Amino acid sequence: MKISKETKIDLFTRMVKIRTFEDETHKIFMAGKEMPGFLHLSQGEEAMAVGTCANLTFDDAIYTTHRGHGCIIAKGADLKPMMAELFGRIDGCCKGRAGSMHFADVKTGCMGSNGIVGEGMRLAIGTAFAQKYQKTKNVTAVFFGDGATGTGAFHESFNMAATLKLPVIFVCSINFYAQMTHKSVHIPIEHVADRAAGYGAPGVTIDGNDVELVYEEVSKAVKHCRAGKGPYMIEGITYRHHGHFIGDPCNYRPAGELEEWLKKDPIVLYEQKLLKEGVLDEKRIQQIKEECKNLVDEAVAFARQSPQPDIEELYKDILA
Amino acid sequence: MKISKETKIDLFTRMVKIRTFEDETHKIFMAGKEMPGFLHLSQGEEAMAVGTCANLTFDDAIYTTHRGHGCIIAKGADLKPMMAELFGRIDGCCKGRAGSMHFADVKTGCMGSNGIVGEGMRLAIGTAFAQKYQKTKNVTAVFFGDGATGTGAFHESFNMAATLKLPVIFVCSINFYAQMTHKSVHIPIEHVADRAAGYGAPGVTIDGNDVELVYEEVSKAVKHCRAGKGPYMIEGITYRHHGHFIGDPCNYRPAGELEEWLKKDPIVLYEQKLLKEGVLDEKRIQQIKEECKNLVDEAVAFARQSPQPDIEELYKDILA
Amino acid sequence: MGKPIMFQWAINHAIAEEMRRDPTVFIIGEDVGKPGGPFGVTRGIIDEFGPERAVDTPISEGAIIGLCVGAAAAGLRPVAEIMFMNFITLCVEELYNQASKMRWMFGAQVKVPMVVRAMTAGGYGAGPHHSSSLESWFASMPGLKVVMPSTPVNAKGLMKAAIRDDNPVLYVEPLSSYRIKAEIPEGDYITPIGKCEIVREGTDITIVSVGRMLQEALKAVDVLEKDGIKPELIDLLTINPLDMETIYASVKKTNRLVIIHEAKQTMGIGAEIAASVQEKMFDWLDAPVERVAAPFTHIAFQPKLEQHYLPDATKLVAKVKQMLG
Amino acid sequence: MGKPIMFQWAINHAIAEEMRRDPTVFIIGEDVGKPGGPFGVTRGIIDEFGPERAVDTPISEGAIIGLCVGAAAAGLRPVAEIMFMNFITLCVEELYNQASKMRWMFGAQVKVPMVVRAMTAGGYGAGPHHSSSLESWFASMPGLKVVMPSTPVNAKGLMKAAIRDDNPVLYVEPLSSYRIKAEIPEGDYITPIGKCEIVREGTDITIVSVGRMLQEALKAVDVLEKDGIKPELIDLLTINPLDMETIYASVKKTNRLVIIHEAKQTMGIGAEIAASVQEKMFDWLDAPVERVAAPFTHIAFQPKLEQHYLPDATKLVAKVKQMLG
Ligand SMILES: Cc1ncc(C[n+]2csc(CCOP(=O)(O)OP(=O)(O)O)c2C)c(N)n1
Ligand SMILES: Cc1ncc(C[n+]2csc(CCOP(=O)(O)OP(=O)(O)O)c2C)c(N)n1
Ligand SMILES: [Mg+2]
Ligand SMILES: [Mg+2]
Repeated sequence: MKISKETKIDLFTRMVKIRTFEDETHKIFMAGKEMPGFLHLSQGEEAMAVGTCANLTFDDAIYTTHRGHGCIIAKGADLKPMMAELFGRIDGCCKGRAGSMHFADVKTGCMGSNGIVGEGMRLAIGTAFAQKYQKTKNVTAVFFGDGATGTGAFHESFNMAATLKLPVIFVCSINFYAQMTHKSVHIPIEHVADRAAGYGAPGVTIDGNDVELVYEEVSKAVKHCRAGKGPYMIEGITYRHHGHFIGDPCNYRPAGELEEWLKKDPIVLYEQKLLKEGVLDEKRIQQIKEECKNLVDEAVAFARQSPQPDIEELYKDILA
Repeated sequence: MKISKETKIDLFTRMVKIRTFEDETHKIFMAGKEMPGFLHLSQGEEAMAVGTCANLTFDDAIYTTHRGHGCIIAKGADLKPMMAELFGRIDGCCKGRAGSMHFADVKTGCMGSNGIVGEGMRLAIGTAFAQKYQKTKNVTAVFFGDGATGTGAFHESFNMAATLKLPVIFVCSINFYAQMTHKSVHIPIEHVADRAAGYGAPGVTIDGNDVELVYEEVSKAVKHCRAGKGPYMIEGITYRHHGHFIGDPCNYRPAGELEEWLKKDPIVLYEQKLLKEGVLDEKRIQQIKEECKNLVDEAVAFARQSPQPDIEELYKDILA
Repeated sequence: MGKPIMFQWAINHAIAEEMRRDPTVFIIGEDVGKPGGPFGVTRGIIDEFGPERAVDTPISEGAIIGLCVGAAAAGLRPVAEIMFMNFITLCVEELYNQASKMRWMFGAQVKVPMVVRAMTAGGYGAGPHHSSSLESWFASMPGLKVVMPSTPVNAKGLMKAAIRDDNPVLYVEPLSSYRIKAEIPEGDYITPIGKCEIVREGTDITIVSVGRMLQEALKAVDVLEKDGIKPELIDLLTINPLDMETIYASVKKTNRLVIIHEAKQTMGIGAEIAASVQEKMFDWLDAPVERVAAPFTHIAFQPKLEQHYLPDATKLVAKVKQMLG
Repeated sequence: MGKPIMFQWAINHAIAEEMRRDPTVFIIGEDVGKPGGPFGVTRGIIDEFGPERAVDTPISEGAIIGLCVGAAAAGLRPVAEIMFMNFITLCVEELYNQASKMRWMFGAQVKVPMVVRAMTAGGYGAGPHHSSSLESWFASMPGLKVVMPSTPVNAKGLMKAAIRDDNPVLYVEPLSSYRIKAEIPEGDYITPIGKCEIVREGTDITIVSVGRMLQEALKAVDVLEKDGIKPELIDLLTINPLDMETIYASVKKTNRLVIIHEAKQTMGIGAEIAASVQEKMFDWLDAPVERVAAPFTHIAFQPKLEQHYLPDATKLVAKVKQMLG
């Protein structure tokens, strides 16, 4: 598969945008009082989000997890309402009610993060059902973690997608931990993508830090799904640079593990590759990073000026 | 594996006992007013129950389904309290409260039927956990149907049994239907035992109407479990002669399907085999059938003379 | 009025008519297709609308409801069957955390129009795993509506209203009412969600019946009227949101209230009604609000025990007489 | 009394002491081992008792509770952690159809001694999927006990009682109380399940607080006492089975009752208490039973909205003054 220059730059830019957004979010959260609630960051896992979403249009849907900022940005959501949401402001994409763990941006096809591990999968098959029912060629991608493979939701959803031949791409980001518990404790086999065979569906395990590889594999999955052949599973091996949530001291990590993975940072790797290939030069890279920083700064400024919701907002929109 | 003559006769006798019990139950239920509730019969599936339970002692546990009479009889439960239970009498194994779909006979290791499809599996891993925790060499077998393979319970239980290396034998009786829906509609692959690989466990698909084959395969599974190697899955292909419940007109069955399977009736096949092998002769077979009939008749007589529970029974035993 | 029609066919016709009217409506569940569910409620729908719109699934209650939520958010109008209400325990997550919250949580970016049918089966000896009435859990969920039809007429009207509603609606149907027959209005009609119905006017006491208990309440009212007592009988119809105004107005007139429901008394919907009525109508009450409901134990397979467990006309009559005398 | 100890360590010590006493007790759940759960409540237990008795599982709430039921029926005493109470939606089946019914259904052939820990998290901005108080669903389940500790002292005493109880017990612990400190009695003690505690004696009104709302009620009582009002404060402690006798006795004295709980007012445990009290104590009440609880909407991540949602001392004081004046 030949990936065009524009696509490569696009892949790189989306990853940088996510990283910049999350690094800034981290800073603001740590600083204290502006960002309430719990925060789960995905630095290190950007290639999975971007390699997947770069294959999709706004008419395709995604569902993501409690660690979902990256996926939503990769899908193309505007940073301003996202940031305002994290601040709990009325101009947040969910009017400040949902916060990081539960937000959605429906117009770009981001059908929701989820605070309940695994449940995105049960919802995703529904959106895929609608896509099929309405005879579109659209697909739904659902992101989940290694931990989520233990849920009944994983099995029920994959099984139902397979029996009903629904266009769902199951994208599993193996970052080695479910909260503080290592994959070797909670998954009894090496590669969970091997389970796809048990549903008569394709399943592959790939390097989840290689954005082009993810992009290519997902493009096969999208083709498979658009052709009406049912679900497809992609397991990408990756790593989260931060703790489970911000505040997690990470003392379950063996010494040196993070450092090894930092060497495999998907953005650093891709930057080096694109430099080597001559797709980008240092100057353009700097420019991209600055553009992303500006977008994030604007988002933060937007969030800061947005008011807190009025109390009446608590009682609106309960029923349609 | 060499199966002793006594074991062969035992296998045969247990199957006949189940068949006799269920045929009689059917008659009484159809006759009208003596047996309340819903009734799910397992005629045709006796080889799965017997081939499995003949490997187990009373210290091993089983969990079964809404279609569980056969398993419980195969495990060795006394027919009298079972029949009294079906009649809703105070001498029933559950004091008449539970009925066919929900009963248990704990002293023989029958830890419960279940009205909720799949849930026996979630409970079974618990009893297996206790067996391991208490350093016994006992095992737990859990029976379930093709329909139950769609439940989250199947996946969560198998996965947890595999991660915790619990001694559980997952015994799946494929009788081709979940209520009125054919397996081809609700299972996306040919053999669900193939899913065991997705948990790093052995899984085999066998002729579930060949009682010796079931016996042999389960004996391997028991050995595997007693050795602390974790769960094992056995899928047996079989058929239920009656409808989903008594009253089901079975109009979803293609013409001739039942007739084909009646030719593969596990009891008829085994009777012929044992005759041919000279293990049993016609006279001894007749005798076994009469003995079983007598046991069932005694059970019915026992049930009939047992009183209905007093109203106070509704309020007893809620808390220990 | 046409010829009398059974409760279960009223549900069936409502669904079929809505499917004819609106191509986004479909049914989904275990055996809903060819067999039309274990008791044939959706029989014939697959023949008219095909398997794309009458979808048989594996046994996965959580995924069935999750699928409905995702499909509803994407513009369809699913009608799911959960079968016996005890199985709804397997999709409380989807109904509560997802369906009931999604619209509010996402700041009104989506609507979640879906109907979930669940059957209560008291009186059939179906035993502890098949006979429970669990609706009150769902009465505590803002964003989810819960209706409990009591006659073929409102079974049809509420189903149509539920399908047209832009919110998730739990529709609780009693197996023991499936064969009740009644003439139903010709043509299209709906029974509004969120409104009680005053079935009999009266002055001496207000009886609120929930779901199939209307049948018992009607019998009780007949007995009571013969004794010169004039109860006002209100059929609750919707348990979420509760139409308390109608109940308050009636209590203002009768100064006495008793609620009858099949679910357990403890934490049943009668508790909420009683709590609200004494709070808002304290000075109008001549006697405590009473409840006729199931006791705090389990429902048995055993017929004698089951019968003792279930509330009925006799128990209601006794309670009313006690309250009045 | 020893030195002050935090609520979360009170839970921890209770479990550890029971594990020392009884080898059939073990803990199980997601991350309960080395990390000791997300907030460290079970920290150190794996070090003392090993991974056989501090069991980390995959993310499978249903199977965790199912496993506990099967293990309890086979003679062990599991203590399971569900983490945030919203996740309990994924094991309502196991708690309701299996755990609560098994002993009764099987004619007393088994006991099901097990404890399920679930955490409420109101006040943390944890959002709609992590902050719910769902205990009232479980208050409707005969065969299952439900306790809600409010101080380090009863956190320890109730945990010990729960572990020693031969029935399934749901133990609801509030995240926002984890760091409350108090001196607790030395040595072994239990807080009996099924008994309220009269925390302050008074004559003017009875306040029943549920779980962590005791802290708010204590603040409110201080304010009210300064104004010359003498409330009797009862800490409910157990919501299933309810100790109504203690509440009735108090109402007989004060003739007024208000209940404060963190869960929604609609179908909260206050509804059942109010319904029962007006029923049994109709002639003793000088005012309707009132409830201070969450409104009929969802809990927000947004702090201002969340604060408005949650009941607190200020709202309780206002309600009491309204009731008295
Ligand atoms: C059903 C459920 N159980 C438990 C939790 C608590 N929890 C939040 S994240 C998490 C681990 C998820 O691990 P994984 O799926 O690998 O995603 P990751 O956090 O690594 O991105 C757990 C157990 C939850 N949110 N939902
Ligand atoms: C969770 C749940 N969903 C649905 C049902 C209704 N139901 C009872 S039996 C059955 C089919 C079970 O099929 P299978 O597992 O193949 O067992 P079989 O009846 O063939 O023995 C269904 C759907 C149920 N009892 N429990
Ligand atoms: Mg992970
Ligand atoms: Mg079957």
